[in-house]
Amino acid sequence: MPATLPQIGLLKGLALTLKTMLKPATTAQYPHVKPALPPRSRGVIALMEENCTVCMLCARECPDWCIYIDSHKEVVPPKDEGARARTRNVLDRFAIDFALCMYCGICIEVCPFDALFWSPEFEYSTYSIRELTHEKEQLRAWMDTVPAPPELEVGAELPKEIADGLAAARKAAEQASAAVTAAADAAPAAAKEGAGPTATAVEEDIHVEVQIDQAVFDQLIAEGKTERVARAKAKAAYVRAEKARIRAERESGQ
Amino acid sequence: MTDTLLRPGSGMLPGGPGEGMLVEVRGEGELRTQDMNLNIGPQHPATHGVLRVVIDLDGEKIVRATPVIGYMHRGFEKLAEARDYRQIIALVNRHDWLSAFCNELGVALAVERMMELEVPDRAEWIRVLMAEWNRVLNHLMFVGSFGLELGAITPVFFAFREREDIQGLMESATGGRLHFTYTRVGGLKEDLPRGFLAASAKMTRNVRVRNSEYRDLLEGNEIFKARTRKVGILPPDVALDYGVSGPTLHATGIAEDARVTEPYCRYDKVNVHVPVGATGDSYDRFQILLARIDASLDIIDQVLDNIPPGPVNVKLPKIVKAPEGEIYVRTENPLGQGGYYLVSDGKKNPWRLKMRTPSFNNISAMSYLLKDQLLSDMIAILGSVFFVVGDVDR
Amino acid sequence: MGLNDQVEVPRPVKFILNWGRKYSLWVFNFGLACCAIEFIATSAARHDFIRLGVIPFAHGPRQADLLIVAGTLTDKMAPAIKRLYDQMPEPKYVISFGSCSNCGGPYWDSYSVTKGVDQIIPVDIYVPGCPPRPEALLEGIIKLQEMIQGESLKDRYAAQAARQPIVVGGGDPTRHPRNDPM
Amino acid sequence: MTESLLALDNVWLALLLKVAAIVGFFLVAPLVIGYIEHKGLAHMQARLGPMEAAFHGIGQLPADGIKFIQKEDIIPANADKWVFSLAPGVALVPAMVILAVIPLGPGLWAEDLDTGVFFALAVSSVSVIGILMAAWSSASKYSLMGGIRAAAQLIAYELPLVLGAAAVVLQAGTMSLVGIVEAQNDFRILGVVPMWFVLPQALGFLLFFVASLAELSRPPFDMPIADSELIFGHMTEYTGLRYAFFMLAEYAGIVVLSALAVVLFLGGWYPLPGVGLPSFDVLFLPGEVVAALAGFAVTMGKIVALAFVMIWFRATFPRLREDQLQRISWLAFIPLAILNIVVVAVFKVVA
Repeated sequence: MPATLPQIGLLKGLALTLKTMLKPATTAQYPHVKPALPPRSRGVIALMEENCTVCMLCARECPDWCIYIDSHKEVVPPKDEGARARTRNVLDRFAIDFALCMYCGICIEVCPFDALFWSPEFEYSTYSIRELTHEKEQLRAWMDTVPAPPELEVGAELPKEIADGLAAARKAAEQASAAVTAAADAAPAAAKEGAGPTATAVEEDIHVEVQIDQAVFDQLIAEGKTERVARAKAKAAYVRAEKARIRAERESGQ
Repeated sequence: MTDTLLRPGSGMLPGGPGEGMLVEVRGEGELRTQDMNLNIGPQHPATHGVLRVVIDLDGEKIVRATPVIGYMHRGFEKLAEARDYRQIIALVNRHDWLSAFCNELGVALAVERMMELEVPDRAEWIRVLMAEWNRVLNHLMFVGSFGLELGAITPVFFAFREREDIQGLMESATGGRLHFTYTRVGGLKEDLPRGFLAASAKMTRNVRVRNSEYRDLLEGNEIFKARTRKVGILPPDVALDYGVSGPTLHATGIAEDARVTEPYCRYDKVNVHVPVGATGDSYDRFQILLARIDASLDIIDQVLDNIPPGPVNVKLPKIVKAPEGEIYVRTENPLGQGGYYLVSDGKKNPWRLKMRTPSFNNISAMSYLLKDQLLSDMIAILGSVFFVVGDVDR
Repeated sequence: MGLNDQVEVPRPVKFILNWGRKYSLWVFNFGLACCAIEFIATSAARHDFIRLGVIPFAHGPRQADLLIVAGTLTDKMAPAIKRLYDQMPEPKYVISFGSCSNCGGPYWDSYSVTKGVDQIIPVDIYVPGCPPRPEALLEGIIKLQEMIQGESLKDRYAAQAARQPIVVGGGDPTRHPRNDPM
Repeated sequence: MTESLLALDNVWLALLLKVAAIVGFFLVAPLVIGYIEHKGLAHMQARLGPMEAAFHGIGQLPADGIKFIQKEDIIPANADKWVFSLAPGVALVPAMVILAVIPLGPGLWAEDLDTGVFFALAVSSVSVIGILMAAWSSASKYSLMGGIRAAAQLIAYELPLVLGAAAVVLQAGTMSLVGIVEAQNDFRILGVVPMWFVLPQALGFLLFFVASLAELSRPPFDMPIADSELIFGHMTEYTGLRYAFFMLAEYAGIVVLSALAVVLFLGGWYPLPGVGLPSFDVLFLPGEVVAALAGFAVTMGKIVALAFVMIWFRATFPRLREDQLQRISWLAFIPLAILNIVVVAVFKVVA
């Protein structure tokens, strides 16, 4: 005989599987339902080409040596006559071999100029290994899919940049208010000075509900952009257009 | 009759071509069949990974079993010598792919202790939190795969349902689903995202409920008991001789746990319950696994109550260099004692990094455990002595 | 195997034959390392690739149509994978899953790792990631299914000869894609 | 006793029709069971199962079939070619032959043999020869071990199966399957409450069902094809169509043994104990055909229900060990089955 006679244990298992069957399945039907990915998700590396100064830190720190950078020096003519001409590095090629990449994120961490970002995008499997080396145009295109970083947990220390920025803003606000009170007597001058901040404040005020600009979206899809990219760009286009419209309205109203 | 017709000869590897199919004829026409020689692995559904076990079978009984390792040897220790400390952290979480966070934590601790760094309080608490979530992830995987090996196909799906949720949680903080690369020398990569602690608290409740489901599905199941009770009994002294650790050791009744005996991070501030078994058989090992999930969830709850505000990182120079010297750090990885022996000559990469991985010792006990067992029991034993092949071979 | 690998079959027949192959990809999980866990995650409840007809019931290579190489391939393991691939019946497809099997990944400078499974066997789809998330594997599978729906078996077999992989220590190294001039 | 609907005047035409009907049922019913298994297992595991191949994946098994046709047919170099090639057929044919005697509805049977039960059980044990052939000829150790396990298992569980059925034969007083269905319809507990044999023979039904699980190598008795131990048992080396035949044989086996259980214990085509089938004319269909179709639907419903229980077991239970299985059979099931026969015989004589 087996060690134990069949008892309630077998029935408990049967009850559990039956119960699970009667509940809805937990499956997400991927091609039809896209996953909601957290902003920190390490999917693909995007390059903000404009920020890159060709310092080569990323390529040197990469444990896999999967970043290829080519550049040449260009002589920038001096602004003022008689000054010395300056040289500057121009990026010729920036490629990441995603077949080799180990997705550790070291390149992004070491980049001193915020030129590299993580994007959660993951849909770039290929038929040929050669296409997994993304050149700078493609890396730049991934930038459209980079989400904003998430807010930090309660009790976290703010990152240095943000903390500094907030402190500077607070200081500026204090100075501005001080300036306003100081200049309260000299009315014309104060009005002139105050015009700058108020104008920007008005601009900041414009709030637009984010929607997708269908025309732009369709056009981008037709151009062969991925859905995610197209959606992001279409949203941005809508917000820009809407803000411009509201601003124009306000100006004409004034 | 010739004395020996064919002899499985010297110079022939065990399990080499032709071996085991030969018939040995000895003496006066007495025909003796040789034991069947069977290669389990390197690619076999039972070995979860590329472990090869060469077994000699007499019918269904195992006469001799020899684990052959090295199919997943990737040279971690050598590669570490050519990488700086940040790169090593990104590398070492891959050797035991089910306990990535605990691995990187060990290396970071070693470097920090050598540099005599004071890691911020908050970072240490978050490390405990993440290590325990990683432990739950790891154990869930083994709960599922053990069932699968015994022919119960459902537990693995249930286990992955929870794993998927916890992995999503971990991804929201670290960006990785499997390889977190969240630790840095001197702290963490960045702080947790907003809502992580609340989600953690919710998840612990959820996993506790699910844990009772596994108990219904497997632990109480009579067939499961019949398959695992008194199978693969590992006596405590043998376990110690082989250097077995972790849940496999706890099942024998020895509560050796680095989190208790040599606490690191903030394990001295939390109450760590180490469940132990009585007989050290496969069933005990499975029970320990489930009990450890509950114990880890308790620790997570304690961390959630205690996590302080503050920074998670210390300011370090661009290039981290460990001072000249050596250090041995041990941590309680989900599968057992992880040890990191770091020798530095003061450069930015270690002179030598020797890893003591729990799986290697656990699998060493396999020859002892498998001897004189049935072929079907081999599956119950392989599934319940917890190892990850990458952790064995490194 | 039969006529359709020697003659071009009429289009409607080909459509049905391709449709059958497309939705019946019995997969042989060559789980080697970390990626194997994500492979299992893909087969589990959340992602469930059986939806797409990728059936993980092939326990041996003989019943499999699709080989997913998930994880680091070491030199010691390489002969085994070659042998298992040879044991699979035609038509067979290979997905290389993750950086390690794509080209060595984090172990690009290791003395014991084969730098890419495509040196041993021909690969149809490369899925990038370390490890790739389950949805990435699903995307790779969908790409493979698109390829199968559009392919002609005759052409596939004809191309098979040209698709021979580079054998380590032999063959013509210039034929490897990575050594091609860009 | 009614005649088979297919018994036409022209013997050859009737034969052709019967063969066509059997083959048709034989090819379709396993697909239905296979689809239910796919979906049932999936939902028990909180998944969805096949979704993309046609509507909710109903095209999954046809797609499998189409694919298997195209696969390369590999015969391993060391295999015994003839035995290797023949084995799937040998495993497949018995299941098809048994269908000839199983009544699926009033008048829906090919042949009503007087020794129906005997015939069905005798033929069903032939399939093990196919398994043994496959196991031996594959020249693979895993196949061989799987085959030996399968043979040992079949021998051990053939006995409870036959003894369970024998008790039914005792009670019904006939070996004809149609006769047994009718006998169940006529059976009254204490001469009043109509009931099928499943209640008076509860023990026999349990033994028969569990034994048929073992006979079919279904979990928790799937040691012969235990994937984590023996890869795929006797099927390890089979590819393409030959492998598909084995799979078909497995699922046809489920259909056949479930159908046998339905006929022996669950009242065959009768929807409820003591309730007959509608037999009035509907539109252009004569009453006889309506009754046959309704009966077929009822039988299929019961077969699917039993198959569902098998799938349910598969989703829930781990696998037993070979020696445990033998012990259960020889030390528990066979004595119980004999006891069952004795009890039934005593009641038969007393009542």
